[in-house]
Amino acid sequence: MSKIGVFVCHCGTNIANTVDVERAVASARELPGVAFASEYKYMCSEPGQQMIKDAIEEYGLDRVVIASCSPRMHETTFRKMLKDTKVNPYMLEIANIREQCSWVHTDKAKATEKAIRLIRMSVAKAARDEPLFASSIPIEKRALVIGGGIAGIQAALDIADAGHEVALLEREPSIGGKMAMLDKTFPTLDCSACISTPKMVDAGAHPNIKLLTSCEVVKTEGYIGNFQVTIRRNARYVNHDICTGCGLCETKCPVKTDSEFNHGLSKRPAIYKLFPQAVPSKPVIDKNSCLKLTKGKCGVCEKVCPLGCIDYADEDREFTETFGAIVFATGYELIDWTALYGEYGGGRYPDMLTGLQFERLVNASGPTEGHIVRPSDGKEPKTVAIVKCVGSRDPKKGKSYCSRACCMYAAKHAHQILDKLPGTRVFIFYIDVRTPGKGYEEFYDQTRKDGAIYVRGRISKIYKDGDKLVCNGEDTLLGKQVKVMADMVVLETAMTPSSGIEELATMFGVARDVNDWIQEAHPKLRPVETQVGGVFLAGTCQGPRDIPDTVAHASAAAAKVVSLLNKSEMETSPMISVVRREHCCGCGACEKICPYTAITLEEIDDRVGAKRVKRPIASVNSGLCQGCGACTAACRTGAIDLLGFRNAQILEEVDALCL
Amino acid sequence: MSVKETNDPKIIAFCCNWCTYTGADLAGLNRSHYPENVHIVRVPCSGRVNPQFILRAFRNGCDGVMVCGCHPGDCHYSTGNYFTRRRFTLMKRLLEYNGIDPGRFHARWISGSEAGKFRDTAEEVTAMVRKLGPNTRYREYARREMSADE
Amino acid sequence: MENERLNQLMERAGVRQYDCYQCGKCSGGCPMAHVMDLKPRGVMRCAQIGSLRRILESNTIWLCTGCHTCAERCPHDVDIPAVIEEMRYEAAAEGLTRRDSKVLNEVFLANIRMFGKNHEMLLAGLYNMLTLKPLQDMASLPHMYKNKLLKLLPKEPKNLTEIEALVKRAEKWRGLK
Amino acid sequence: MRKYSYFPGCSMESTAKPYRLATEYVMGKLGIGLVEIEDWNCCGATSGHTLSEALGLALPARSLALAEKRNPELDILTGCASCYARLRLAMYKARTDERAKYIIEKTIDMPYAAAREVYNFLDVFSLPDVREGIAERVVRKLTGLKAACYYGCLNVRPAEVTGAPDRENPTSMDEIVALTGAEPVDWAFKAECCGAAHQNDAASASRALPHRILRDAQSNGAEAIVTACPMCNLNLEMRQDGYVNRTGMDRIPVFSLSELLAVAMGASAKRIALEAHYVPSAAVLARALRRKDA
Repeated sequence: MSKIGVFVCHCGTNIANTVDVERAVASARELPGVAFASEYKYMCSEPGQQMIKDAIEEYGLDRVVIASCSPRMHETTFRKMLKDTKVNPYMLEIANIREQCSWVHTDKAKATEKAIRLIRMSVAKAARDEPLFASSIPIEKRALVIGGGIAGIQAALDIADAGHEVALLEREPSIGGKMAMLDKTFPTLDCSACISTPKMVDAGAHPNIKLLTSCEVVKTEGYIGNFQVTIRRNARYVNHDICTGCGLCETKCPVKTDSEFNHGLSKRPAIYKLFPQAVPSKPVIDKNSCLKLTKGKCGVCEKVCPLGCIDYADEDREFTETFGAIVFATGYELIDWTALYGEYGGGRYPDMLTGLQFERLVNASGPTEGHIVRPSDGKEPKTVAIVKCVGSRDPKKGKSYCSRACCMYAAKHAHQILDKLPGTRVFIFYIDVRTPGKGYEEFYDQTRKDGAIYVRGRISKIYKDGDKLVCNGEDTLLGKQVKVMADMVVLETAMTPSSGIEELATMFGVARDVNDWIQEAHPKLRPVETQVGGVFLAGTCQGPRDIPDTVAHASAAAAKVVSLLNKSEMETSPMISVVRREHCCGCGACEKICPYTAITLEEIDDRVGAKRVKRPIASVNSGLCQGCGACTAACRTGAIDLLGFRNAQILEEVDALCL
Repeated sequence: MSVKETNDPKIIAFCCNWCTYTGADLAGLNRSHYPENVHIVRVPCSGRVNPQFILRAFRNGCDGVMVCGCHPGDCHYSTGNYFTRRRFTLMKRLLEYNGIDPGRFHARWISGSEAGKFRDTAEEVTAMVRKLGPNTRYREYARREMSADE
Repeated sequence: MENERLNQLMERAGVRQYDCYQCGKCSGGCPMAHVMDLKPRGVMRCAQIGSLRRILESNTIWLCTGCHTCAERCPHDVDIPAVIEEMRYEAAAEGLTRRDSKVLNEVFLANIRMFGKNHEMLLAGLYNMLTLKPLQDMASLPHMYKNKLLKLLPKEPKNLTEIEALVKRAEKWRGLK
Repeated sequence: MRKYSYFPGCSMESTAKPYRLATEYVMGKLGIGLVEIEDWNCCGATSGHTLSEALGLALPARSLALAEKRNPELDILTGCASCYARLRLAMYKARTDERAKYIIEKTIDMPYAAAREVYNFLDVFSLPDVREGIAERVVRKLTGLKAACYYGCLNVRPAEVTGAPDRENPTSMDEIVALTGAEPVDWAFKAECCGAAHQNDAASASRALPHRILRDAQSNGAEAIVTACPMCNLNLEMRQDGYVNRTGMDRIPVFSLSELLAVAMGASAKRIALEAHYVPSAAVLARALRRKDA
């Protein structure tokens, strides 16, 4: 028989005014298993706690029920207290007779009856409590940041500055991401390269940061504190250990193929650096366009390389490393508008650019050295139409969400055109202008005053007439159709999650929202965490945002990583699922329902009669299980149960109420 | 021992720790008043609530059962309450089949900030269950079983 | 009252007026918007603010060609042609049919009742007579005559009484005025 | 052999003489059987559905129901975009909207199961084996004929009714035209409305519609416009006087896809009454026939 001690708190008058504490104590004494019952003014106070400790000692109690305020208030307090006693901290139940009884009822007799019932339920549950022991897992003090854009760079630098090792992984041959492509940044118009390249160099040179460019994650195992991540380094065909980045090979390569960095606005050789300021500042060979690798002839780069860095036999290599924390910083891509918007020509007209193409066009280090000219004929445009919300706010053809940054960079593009080509007519077609940010509204205001013509209406059709691009729309403020004969059109297209995010998210068991952005653990209170312990979010992988928000988000993620890595080990809650192997039929229902991929089917040797058989049974990974108990409700045989909230315990509570 | 013959119903409310239990605590903090009939059992997630718990409650003569959790999409454990939703649409039918008025069973989404909604729900369910009268369906059965236990 | 009627019509059209966020993509691409006194977006706006009257009295509902460009491009998949069609029946019921459309429709219906088919030139000729525009498109007559493009009467379907009965039965349903 | 219940439509019986003759010629060559729906009636375009929903659905449904009754194994084919739109809508509504089906059957006083599909010529010509057949039967190449393929609005929209994959820049006709050696031009008004519906009752307001189409075709280098509808064809041809006066551009021949195919398959201009067009088209076709592959 268990020896339960029941302690009823007055909470000053908070409880005692509405609940007859003495009656409650008297009735508790009658309950089976109760060895002692008492009351006190403030159970949570020093003397109150001492009283409990003394009673445990004196009456040899093995479990404790405290009737007081909500367990959300003092459960941890009392657990801590029990650590110094013979009673296991998890052999504790709290009857909530304040928030859920004395505060919400007025009739003292009825409230007392209810308090008695609540205590009865807790005692019944406590009788089935069992000792539980929090385990701790060691933490590998290294972080993996996936994605080398500004979010990844910022997170890596912050974590590295705090003294932890970081691997910064990027699938392209250079870090830098989208920000490296931009010309100027709103609303201050400082040059994007001038503020991002120093960060790239810092990341490249930081003693705590290891760059993993041309790398992709292929597999991951483990959990918070101990992720074993298998990474593939795609073949570079250039030995970066000896390459000095002199660039001779690039100038001699005979191949010309579309530059991905310039979004097809210029050509690059097959052996190339992504862009001149690339970090690492060493070239790689693109195996899809290299003549030697595709057709077996050429080999010019090998001949001209003074150091013999070229290695056509290079192969993809896989390696596995352990990390304590993961940061997703996988960023965004622009939606492929050409497949969606036939009414805009579906990509048939070369003088229609996306926002990022325009960034390259207007960028001093871009294909035209910053001259705004039409890709088709190299002429300066006299009239430019900027179309916002292409693919955004369009549930039918594109995405239902607002891409957040476009209103501001559309204004920036207008400003840049008016600045570089005074006298140009710039029309901005918009549905709403959204400028929530420091200095943003002022920037929009200035752009308007500088002469950008804002037309409220979504463009309906764009087609070519001679060398003009005709934009048909409605000026909804006038209620009249408008037709703009533009020389160039800039489409501010929607941000979408980077390709490959699906596989990566699935690998780590991280959830995605309806639009495939990574789902944060809580939209307000846990914006940089995922629901998987140890996996954090930085930047646009979580949703569209601009650079200031991205950097803030990345630093927040870094702070979370640092606070995790600062511990050498982590205590895990013992209230997790357990499997009674002999009852498990291996149906896998629990595996399917588990939101944390904490349950796997594992094969065990078993006997059926005299026969040895192999059969699958569920197995819970204690590092991944968060104790939600969904599996227990799904289990058909009742083989899986939740410690601390066992089926039997809850049923006892139910029975105790119905007595 | 027997189930009391009274029209003061006993209602059990399985509340998830993260949303509804917090909401009920907040109702207390706000000193919102609701009937004494509602008794909360704390569970980590509404997805933890095994249909067996509900059947047991009704068998034992409990007059009403509530299962409350986070709003769909807000589950602390990301997906638990979706399962709750599906499971308890079926539950209603099962109860009906067993001769229990489905009006005795309610699944509701109440967030940690919705103290008012918790109070309203508690009042509403109590009123509805009171109208249905005591749950005597399994009384004989339960009584026999209990005396056999003793 | 007016609002209830509006909502009823919208429900019949299967369109929720608040789906529209007034971006104007419909009107920007509408081939007839240049002559409409209420653009397709305006129709949706009036539906949102409960101004049924303006829709019924607009020329929009009579000038729409039913080409579905608006619906095709609408980001929120608002079926404006369906709204316009319902509004047209309602306007007709109130006797608000635009004069020229009314004449054309009557001539057309007479045509169908007489032949079961639509005889293009007979239709145009009668229409011109009734609207006092004798010369509209008549420059093409000699060409048509020369090339035997005008049989004076179309092949009749065998069962004209059946067509007549069909038209009669169609009158039972709402809208045929 | 492919066989369809055929709905010619009112225009085919009068103004669209070359279209009718060419269609008969091409279908004959391709071995596609056209079984004219017995006792068919006008589809109602466009006054039918302007007058009432019931009339707009019942007029086309009557012909469809007759076709399904007589030849339950045959799908229905029509060469007119307006007829196609009305017939296909009646089919679609009868399948998806119980209320509409009820109205239809009560009004036509016949059961209508909507068991068979309604197709237009583009659908049929695009079938892989028919396309092969066309390629095989092209005996005279229309080399380098710059043709603007005009689909019209009702052959492609509304999407849920027609099921057309691309409503802004359709390509099925371009692919068929290319089989004859002609060069389809890239232009932007393939599926814009020509306004044929209002050429009587809103004449001056709707004239701009065909004019815009003609202009875009010509400014993209088209020598001729190829249509898939007799109404579109007539409208684009008849409005050219006003167009020439207004824009100062030249006239441009407009003929149907059937005529283009017939010529490529060897039909003489006389055989398909090409002279019946308002804008002479024989010259453009003859020029293309003379042209050698460059």
